[in-house]
Amino acid sequence: MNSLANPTAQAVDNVLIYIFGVSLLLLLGITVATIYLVVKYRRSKYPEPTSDCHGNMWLEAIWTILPTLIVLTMFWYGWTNYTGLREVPDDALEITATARMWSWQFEYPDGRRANKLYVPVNKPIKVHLKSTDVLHSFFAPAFRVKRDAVPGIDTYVWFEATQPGSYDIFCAEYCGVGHADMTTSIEALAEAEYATWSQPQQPSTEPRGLTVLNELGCTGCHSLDGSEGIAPSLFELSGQQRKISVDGKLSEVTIDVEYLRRAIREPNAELVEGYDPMMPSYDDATLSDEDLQAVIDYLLGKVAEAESVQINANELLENNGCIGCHSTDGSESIAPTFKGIAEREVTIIRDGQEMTLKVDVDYLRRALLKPNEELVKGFPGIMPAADYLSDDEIEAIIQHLLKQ
Amino acid sequence: MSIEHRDDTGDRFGMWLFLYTEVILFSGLFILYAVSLANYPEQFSQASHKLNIYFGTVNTLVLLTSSLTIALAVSAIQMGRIKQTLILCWITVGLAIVFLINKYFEWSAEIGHGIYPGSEQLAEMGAGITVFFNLYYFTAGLHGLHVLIGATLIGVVAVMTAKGKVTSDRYVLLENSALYWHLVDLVWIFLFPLYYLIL
Amino acid sequence: MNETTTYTGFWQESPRPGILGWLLTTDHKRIGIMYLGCIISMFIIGAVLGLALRLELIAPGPTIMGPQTYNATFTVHGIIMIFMFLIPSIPAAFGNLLLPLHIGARDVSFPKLNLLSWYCYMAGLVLVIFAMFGGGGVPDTGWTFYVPFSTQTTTNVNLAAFAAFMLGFSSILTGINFVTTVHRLRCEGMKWGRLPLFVWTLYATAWIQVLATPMIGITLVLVILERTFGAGLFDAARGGDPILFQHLFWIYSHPAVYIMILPGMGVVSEMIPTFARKPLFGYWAMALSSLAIAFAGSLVWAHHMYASGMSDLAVLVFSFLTFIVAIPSAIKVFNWISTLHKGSIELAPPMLFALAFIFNFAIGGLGGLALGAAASDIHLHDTTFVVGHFHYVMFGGGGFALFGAMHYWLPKFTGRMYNHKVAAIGWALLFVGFNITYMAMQAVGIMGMPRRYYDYLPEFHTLNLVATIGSWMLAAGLIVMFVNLWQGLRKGAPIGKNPWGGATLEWAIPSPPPLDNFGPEDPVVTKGPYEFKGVVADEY
Amino acid sequence: MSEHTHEPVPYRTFILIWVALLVLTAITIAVSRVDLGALNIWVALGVASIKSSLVIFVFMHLRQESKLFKIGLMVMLSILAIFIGLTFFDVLYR
Ligand code: HEA
Ligand code: HEA
Ligand code: HEC
Ligand code: CUA
Ligand SMILES: [Cu+2]
Repeated sequence: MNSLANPTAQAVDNVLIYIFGVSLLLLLGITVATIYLVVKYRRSKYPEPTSDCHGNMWLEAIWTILPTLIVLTMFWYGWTNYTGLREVPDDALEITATARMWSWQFEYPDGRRANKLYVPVNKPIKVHLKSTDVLHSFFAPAFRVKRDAVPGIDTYVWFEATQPGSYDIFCAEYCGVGHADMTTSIEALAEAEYATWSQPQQPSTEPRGLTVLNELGCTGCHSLDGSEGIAPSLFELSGQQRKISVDGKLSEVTIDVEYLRRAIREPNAELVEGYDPMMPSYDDATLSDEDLQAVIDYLLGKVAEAESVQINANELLENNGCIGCHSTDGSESIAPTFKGIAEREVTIIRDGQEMTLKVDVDYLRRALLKPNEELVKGFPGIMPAADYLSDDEIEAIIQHLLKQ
Repeated sequence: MSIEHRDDTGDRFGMWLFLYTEVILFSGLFILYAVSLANYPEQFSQASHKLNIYFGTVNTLVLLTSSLTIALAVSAIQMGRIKQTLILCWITVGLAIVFLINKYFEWSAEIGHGIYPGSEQLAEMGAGITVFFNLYYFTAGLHGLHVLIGATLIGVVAVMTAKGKVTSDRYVLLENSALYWHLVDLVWIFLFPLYYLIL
Repeated sequence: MNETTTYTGFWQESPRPGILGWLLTTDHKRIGIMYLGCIISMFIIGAVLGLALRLELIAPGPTIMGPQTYNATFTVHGIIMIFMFLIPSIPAAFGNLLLPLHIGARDVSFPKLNLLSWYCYMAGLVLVIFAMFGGGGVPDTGWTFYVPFSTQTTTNVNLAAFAAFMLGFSSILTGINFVTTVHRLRCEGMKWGRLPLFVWTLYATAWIQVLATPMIGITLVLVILERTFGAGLFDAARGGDPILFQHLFWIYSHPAVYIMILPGMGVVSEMIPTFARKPLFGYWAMALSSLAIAFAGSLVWAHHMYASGMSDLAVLVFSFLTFIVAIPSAIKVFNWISTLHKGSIELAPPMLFALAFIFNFAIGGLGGLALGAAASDIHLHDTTFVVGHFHYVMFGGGGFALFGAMHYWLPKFTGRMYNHKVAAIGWALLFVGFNITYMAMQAVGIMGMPRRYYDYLPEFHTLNLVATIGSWMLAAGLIVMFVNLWQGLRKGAPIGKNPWGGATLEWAIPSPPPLDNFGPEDPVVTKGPYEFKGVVADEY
Repeated sequence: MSEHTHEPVPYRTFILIWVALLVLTAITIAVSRVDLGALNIWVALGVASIKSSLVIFVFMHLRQESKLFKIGLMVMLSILAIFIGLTFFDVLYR
């Protein structure tokens, strides 16, 4: 428990010191009184009691009222300081923490993500807590703050670091095997350092269309490299033929600007054959006409740039919590290690049947997207499907794993 | 010590205590109901309309009447009219069976429509409605279980009465089964408006 | 006692001979003994698991077990200790043994129900064993069964939850029995103002058992239904509310902690007057504060949820109510101490446990105040400070009271006395070891170590090591105590009716008591339970 | 009669109560078809409470039992009200 002069820690410490202080006095009084009486009135000295007092109204009244007053002060002090933990200063920097079995991900207002909580010093930070699976709890002992992350409910904590340094974050709500390992840290950086950290690493040279595709989550379903998943790939669209069905009738179209515009504004009117009507429609509130144009230009013209998408697989593994379960150093507890995975033969259980396979691209893709259909023998079926990652990211992870 | 010791008032008091525990048992579900109603008033009323009010009403009448017959049975045995007691007990059991048959048809119809806990159709109707039906099934199911237990109890007591083990000056068993049966009725008195009648 | 040679007591007298005389008995004393046997066995199993937990925590990193084993271990440890040991301990074992004797009755109101409740308890026990060894994996939810984890994990949660349901049912039956017994079966002259305090606390406890336990029943049934049908009642995505589960759970489980402590307080209130040979100070304050604890204890459940995401208004209300419960507890502590004043105090083994109870309960309870205050609980919640707090009140309080009761009353029921010196040595080891273990745990909790962690950061090492070493001393003390009791109660010197000079009714009848408790004549009471004038202790 | 039993309730009383219960049932159903907004639920609960008091006091003989039974019932109901009421301090103000 580093003693820190930050506002939340002070609010809590004052209460702790008050209550523990009073308690210690009470305990001392009680213990001393008991020992004194037991020694003084021992039977060897007093074979018979020297009083047969049955009680005393006044004393009862005193030790009803006095404790009442004491606990009321404790209650009130505890409550007023608690409000200090709940009222967030207006100028707070808002960050979203997503908890999942068994790792944390922090998302900044500018969309940047990290698995440690980097914050500037002397700036109040409000952390919104989200959970994707079970209960977790954000606990930063140095700031004395704690709050559960509850699936489907918004909760938050706030704190302010007054000195640069690294402070622990624990998961304080029991969440299964990885509970004790669900730790990370708050990295409080001096202002200048934080400024450098929060600079976009590569000044954006990517075309506007691509940015929009990423921001709106299109790439969550569509790949840009030709691999087909739940949605058609957006790779080299220009001039391609598409089989579509309109109200159940099949027809064929050539992709052009108009087709793309309809496909984005009213995606379910014309369905590409073989796909479900699941794509949300984007009206001009979410996607302005300019951006739509940029997207279409990008899709039809600057296809080559798609390959320039840089994905750092290592970061993906950390930020998506893979490392929470899989180690990279060969140790195995919850899940198979990534070390040496490329050369491995795995025994898997599919539909209750055991079989042995060589690890390859397809196997890894299945393992990532439908993890519970083929279970590695000896491990529980607890891995969440990584289907929220884009195809590109999946591909990058697979390539990265094969190099391990 | 197991020397026979008679304390009918004590026995009834014990039964009342047991009924308190039953009320609290159901109250867990009623708390969930109250909270969900506060959160989803409109959805609850929509969902309520999907329940068949005729089944609900008929079952209400059946249970109220059975409550009457078992109450009469207690008076009958107090007055030493064994034959009437037996008839009233068996009518009560009969009404319980009617209740359960009715419930069976009601549930079959709903399950036929794809409405049951965990069904996909239910999930598509949205959060509030799902909660309503889950609670409805759990509460009515628990209640149905109580109907079954209560009817069995009354049947057993009727047999004992016929055999002369429950008599006009020793009838606390019948009284206690009647108390249990009234509880079953009480729960339904609340269940019925809460699930079938929300506008 | 004159007929020592021929006299046999309830151990031999029975309408049925042999083992059936036990399994089909409706005698409250035999049922009490059967409960006691099971409860002590469960305690030993649970305690060995606790020792294993401490061993794992001796150093950071996995030492003797991995995370999954650790989680299963503390879950089973918690379930055993709470549902199978402490909740039934004093009420079901000593309550059954003593309640009828204390009020001058020949049995409880519903002897057959009493036996049924023991069978429910056994059913719960068997189910937990199935849950542990029945394939599918040992339950790993913690004793709190929090959703959504408990609805998702693949281990045998259904069986464990159903077991807890059965144990709850057993507890309800005991409660119904005791409330009725106290109201209906007091002997002539046993006015409310003459009830021993132990009866008052059992009575208050029994009301909690009746009114709160069904809530855990329905909650656990809902968990089972969730797991079978996937209905989503606690799933926010489908309109449910995961925090509501916690409300339902604690509506029972907080009052349950008073089921665990109130009878202990009753035991202590019996022993202190006896060994000070002085009436209990403030009889009515003590009696009414028991009811007050039972009632107020039903209003504070959400103090387990300050950090759960519930509303701030609820934090305000529940924090306030929590502090209200502390007041009747304080009244009790002060009255116990005043009883010592101008007494004639003998430090017999039961008295040692009674005094240790006061000290441990004070530490645990005062720690409860730091948890009850909203701001400080935010830091302390779900750290090992909480673990320290509840071991102090449950083991240091409830457990010590049970051991005290064993030392105080078991000689009455076996007719033989254990060795007092060895008992004192066992007590000392237990007391010191206990305080080392859990004081260290509280300290490391204040530093910020979360609970249910099998692995921890290096800065928490020293205190964890201390706690583990303390737990060995504790274990040594327990072994000394149990061995001494076992030997003494079987082969020790025979005792007369009243070895301690107690003034309640059980001390006026032979040890062990006869099957029908009071012989052919019903007792008539003419004085209070703590009038020691003229009561002499037998030599033994 | 003896201390164990009480006077039998005449059939007529029970039948009258039964009729009252049927009438009240009709009333709830009728009222529930009129839109009173949030009031509907309270009216429904009110009528249900009246019905259950009839059942408890007459059918279940609570009228004839001693004070103990009545106090017990009150205790149980107040605990129930507390359980529900205090939960709403969280749910409504979250
Ligand atoms: C026997 C069991 C028992 C008892 C008696 C108590 C008694 C109390 N408990 Fe405890 N508690 C538990 C068992 C028990 N508890 C358990 C098992 C848990 C954790 C469950 C889990 O999460 O797994 C828990 C957790 C727990 C929490 C939640 C912590 C958290 O998870 O964040 C809180 C918070 O308010 C709390 C408070 C209290 C209080 C205020 C009392 C009071 O009743 C204490 C009253 C006693 C005293 C105050 C001391 C004696 C009096 C004096 C020495 C006189 C002087 C006093 C004054 C002037 C006030 N307890
Ligand atoms: C009455 C209740 C009770 C008792 C007595 C104990 C007793 C002990 N508990 Fe208990 N504990 C709980 C109730 C209890 N516990 C609960 C409810 C939890 C929470 C679970 C959860 O989180 O879900 C918990 C959790 C818990 C944890 C925290 C786990 C975690 O959060 O990471 C730890 C860790 O140290 C622990 C340790 C111990 C130890 C060392 C003992 C020791 O006191 C045990 C020492 C005793 C012995 C070792 C016995 C020695 C005796 C013999 C071997 C008998 C020999 C006999 C003869 C010869 C006749 N317990
Ligand atoms: C909740 C824990 C968990 C998380 C988070 C998780 N995994 Fe897994 N993963 C597992 C488990 C358990 C298995 C083995 C069982 C199976 O095949 O589903 C597994 C299997 C795999 C496999 C196959 C390994 C083999 O040895 O054949 C790959 C590849 C993989 N995961 C990659 C990932 C990636 C990439 C991520 C992050 C986007 C991730 N995992 C996130 C638990 C997890
Ligand atoms: Cu996440 Cu514990
Ligand atoms: Cu509590």
